[in-house]
Amino acid sequence: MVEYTKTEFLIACASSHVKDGEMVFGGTGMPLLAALLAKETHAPRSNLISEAGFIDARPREVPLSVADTRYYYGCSASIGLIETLGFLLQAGRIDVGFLGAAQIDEYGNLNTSYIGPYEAPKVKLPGSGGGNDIASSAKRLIIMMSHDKRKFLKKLDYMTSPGYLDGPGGREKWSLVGGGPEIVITDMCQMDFDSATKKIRLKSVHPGFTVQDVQENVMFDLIIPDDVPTTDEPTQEQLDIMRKLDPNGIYLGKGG
Amino acid sequence: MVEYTKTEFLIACASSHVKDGEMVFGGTGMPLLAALLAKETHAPRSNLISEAGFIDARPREVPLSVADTRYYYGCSASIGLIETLGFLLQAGRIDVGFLGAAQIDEYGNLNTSYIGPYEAPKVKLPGSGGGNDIASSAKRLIIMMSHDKRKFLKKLDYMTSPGYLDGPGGREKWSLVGGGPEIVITDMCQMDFDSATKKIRLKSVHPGFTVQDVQENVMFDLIIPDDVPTTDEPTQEQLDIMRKLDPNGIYLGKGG
Amino acid sequence: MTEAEVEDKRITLAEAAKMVNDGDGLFWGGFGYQRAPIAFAHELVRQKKRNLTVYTCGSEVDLEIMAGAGVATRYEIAFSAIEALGLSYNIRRRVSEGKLQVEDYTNLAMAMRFLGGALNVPFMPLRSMMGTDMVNLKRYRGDDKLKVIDCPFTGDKICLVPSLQPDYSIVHVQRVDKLGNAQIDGIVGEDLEGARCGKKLIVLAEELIDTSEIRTRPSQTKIPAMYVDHVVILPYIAHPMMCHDYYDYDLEHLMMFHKMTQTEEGWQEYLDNFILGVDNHYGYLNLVGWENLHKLRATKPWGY
Amino acid sequence: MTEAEVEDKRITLAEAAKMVNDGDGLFWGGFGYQRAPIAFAHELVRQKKRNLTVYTCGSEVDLEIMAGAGVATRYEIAFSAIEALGLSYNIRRRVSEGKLQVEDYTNLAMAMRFLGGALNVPFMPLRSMMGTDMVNLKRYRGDDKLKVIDCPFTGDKICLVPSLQPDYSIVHVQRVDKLGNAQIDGIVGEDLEGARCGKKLIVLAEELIDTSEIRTRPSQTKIPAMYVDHVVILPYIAHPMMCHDYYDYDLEHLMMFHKMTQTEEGWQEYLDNFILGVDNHYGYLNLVGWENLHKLRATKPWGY
Repeated sequence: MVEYTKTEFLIACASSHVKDGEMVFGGTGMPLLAALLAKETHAPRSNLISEAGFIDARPREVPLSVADTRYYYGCSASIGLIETLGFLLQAGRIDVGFLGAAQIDEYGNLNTSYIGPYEAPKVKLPGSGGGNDIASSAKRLIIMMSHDKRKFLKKLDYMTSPGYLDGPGGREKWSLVGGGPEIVITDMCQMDFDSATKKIRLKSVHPGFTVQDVQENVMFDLIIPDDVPTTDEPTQEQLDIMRKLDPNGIYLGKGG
Repeated sequence: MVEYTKTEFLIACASSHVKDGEMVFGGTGMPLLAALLAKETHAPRSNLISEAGFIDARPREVPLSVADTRYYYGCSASIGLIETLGFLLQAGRIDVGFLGAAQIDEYGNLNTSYIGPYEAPKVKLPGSGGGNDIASSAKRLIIMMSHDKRKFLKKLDYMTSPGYLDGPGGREKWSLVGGGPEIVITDMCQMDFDSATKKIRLKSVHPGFTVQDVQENVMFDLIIPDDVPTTDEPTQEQLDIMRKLDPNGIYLGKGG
Repeated sequence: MTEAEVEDKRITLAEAAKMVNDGDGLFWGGFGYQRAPIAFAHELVRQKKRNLTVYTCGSEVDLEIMAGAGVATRYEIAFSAIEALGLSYNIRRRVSEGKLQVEDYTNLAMAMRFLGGALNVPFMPLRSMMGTDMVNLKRYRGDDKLKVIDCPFTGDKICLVPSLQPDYSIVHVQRVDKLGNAQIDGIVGEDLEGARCGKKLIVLAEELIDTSEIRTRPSQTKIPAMYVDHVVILPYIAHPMMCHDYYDYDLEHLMMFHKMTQTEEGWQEYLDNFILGVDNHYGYLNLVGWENLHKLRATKPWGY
Repeated sequence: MTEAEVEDKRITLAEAAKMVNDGDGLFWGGFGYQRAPIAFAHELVRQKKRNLTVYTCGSEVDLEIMAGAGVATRYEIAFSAIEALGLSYNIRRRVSEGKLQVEDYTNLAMAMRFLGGALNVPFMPLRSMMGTDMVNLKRYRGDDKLKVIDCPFTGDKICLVPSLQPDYSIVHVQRVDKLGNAQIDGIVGEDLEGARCGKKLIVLAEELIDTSEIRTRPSQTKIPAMYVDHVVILPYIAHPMMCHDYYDYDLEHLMMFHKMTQTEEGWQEYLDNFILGVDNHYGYLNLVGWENLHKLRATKPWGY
């Protein structure tokens, strides 16, 4: 039996959603490792782009910042923000964006800005960064979140980044370039979106969790299909590769 | 007595209007030689900029094109059009622009586009190029034209570049960045503009010409001050320098 | 990192020109005498393309060729002339004949239209053109030539020019790898924005460079491969114009060209000899002569 | 060509910071861990500046320092956190205390606002932010935060963000000559637009380069001298962040900083020791230790 940590599981899971030849906005952390893992396995011609300006990057060590020089050497172009967020992303040339969030609603809208009321916030979160730009314009969005009932809300404290907004036609009304969220990966399950209602739907539960576990940990009505499979586990090859990519456990954790 | 050609006279005359430390849009031809001459004489810290992207240029041979590589080596930055026409010119950072024209009216508006009606032009001229941009945004404009009655008109066939438009307040109405034309240099005279009416006014006549010569060769009412001096002749030093700048007579002419 | 099997985007000049359909719009690279895609203009003429619309700031010999041969019928440009030599006679004739329509913009306006297209926004704001006939008089674009509005923030008048995303961008560079990563030496003019605004991009380059070399100097990549659809590699693409660090302009040829275009007969003779009379770009270069071409090679460090 | 007597724009860090007036707005250069003008933030703190507004996409330690020390009271930014480590605790506390107001934009929106300022147009169009609270909720800018309009060409919704021309632009680069011609290695983030949008520009550089060397490689000049008002030359300006090709980030110091800022007491201790407790930037570097600093030097060809 393959042994892995929760983080490793999530990275392998996210990696499986990157397709060969795709342009991927990688960032840092788990999304970066997922993108690198995809490139090393089933998507060798995928292209890793950092929003700070690195294009077609292949870092030999994992970067801590989207602007980290570790992204530079060996990439095929190194320019700036207007290039990556404007000429590439806003022009509809980016296939996949990864985003995390502190809160998500049933339409896949995300909050990365404030906990509590806008006028007197309890917690100031990092803000959009390029997140809203990515959510507005990437063809597909992969969302990674830790699973906590207080994060899966009927109404966000603040909507930083667009999912499907208020449902069908929501994105079209604002002429958004991108297609919206495709998948939400948590430490309990994967969720996708019902094409008719644009509402979030359970897709698979991770080993060790049940449909009921998931239902008890969201604060909106989750669409549950009749057949909910168990999420695939990572392969030994995937684990070996990601441990080689992050030998110091910067993102995988020291216990990796 | 100093001997010079008409072209040399005009270049020296234009050169005298460039001040030390100024940012000058040079282009090619006579304006380029005028700018280079100014830098070699009374304006050593003036900065020659070519709209194609060369900044602080000091060509060792006269360029034929604003994009000529002769502008490159020794300049302090080499970028592109958005830099020169947008970040520098439109942002109000260019002190002096030089323009030529096929037609001019009494407010200093210029035609470099069409002779004859717009719908069925008799002659298609080069068009604006960066001319309208320069006329809109440079702090001061130096206009150089050959003196021909058919070129000094009450009404242009086509207004390509703004002088003072329809007179006082004309430029302000359109929030134009630059200050408008300062001087018009022809092969007969220099003209400037009356600050109250924004109308063209005789400033000096070149040696060999009279006020009457000029009056007979414009098709609008030219303001004539009581005292019209004769334009200064070029010095031997100026002539030596410009002949050194253009030893093959590319712009000075072979008979230089 | 495993090197994935990479796509080779190289095709011939004839194959590249063949992709352009009659009626297409083209962003046309180069500025003034610099990096003009002359070889591509020649091939469009040889393939008898029709009704093209060309978008550029200020091109010279190439615009003359495409107007003269009837390949292009619409120009959205700021400038046409042969700098230092004089008027564009072919364009002048075709305009008077009603066979060519020129929609007039300024250099900055065209550069902003390419920038807007690259950014995928529908317009860009501009402080030029206002108050003149460039705003008042319009040809086939009609009211979509531009709009002057009151700025919703400041109340000032501001000119909005419509962004461009033409069918193809045609750009000439010094070096490219087979994936399409392109390096440009010297000034870029409006080519960075222009390369990024087209629906498809064809890069013409003087030389092939290996991808491994591209990856050691990523800051030198002026056009990343992901914008590039096809790559054509040929020498002296810009002749008789110049290519920074590679070769100077051919002033003698240029003056001959300009003189011949003074009359329709002269132009037709040039067209028959130098463009239709040869099979391809090498045929043209053979006609110009390799000894002549060699004399134009650039001298370091001057770049011409 | 005669070389004219040239202006020497070099001044000290203290002189540079002194020019900034209480209440001024600053474009703040660097992106994430790269080329952050930390030394300038320290000096603003030592000179007890107040009520500054800072404009940037996403800065990290420097924004924490300026918010924590009460130097800045308004941020127009897209992002604040210490990437890979976690939240910005100082900013979080100052926001909760009502001592800091953050007007929220996206990275692209801020980059476009700097581009618009550099171009001297009052706004730039954008396809992000629409449909979300980033459009609906506003702080001190009120209705001038942005406008969503119907595009006059296409009818599509489009977001207009107001351009920025702050009192000063503060940019950190690798090399500069005494006239101000600046070379940047590696990515530029939003610094090209940011450097050009300020009413005045202060360039901080790791090294002096001779003007004659600048003139042999004009394409390497990322910020021409004519934009530059003052030049400050110092080593390790970005510490504990990184400077491409010069030094890596100091992860140990960074983690210590992040940990100490978890509490107000911890932050005050860091402030007292590393910023107020030293006379100037060399005092700070002495405290960090030159042996430590030397270990951070970049290795070729990696640049870190």
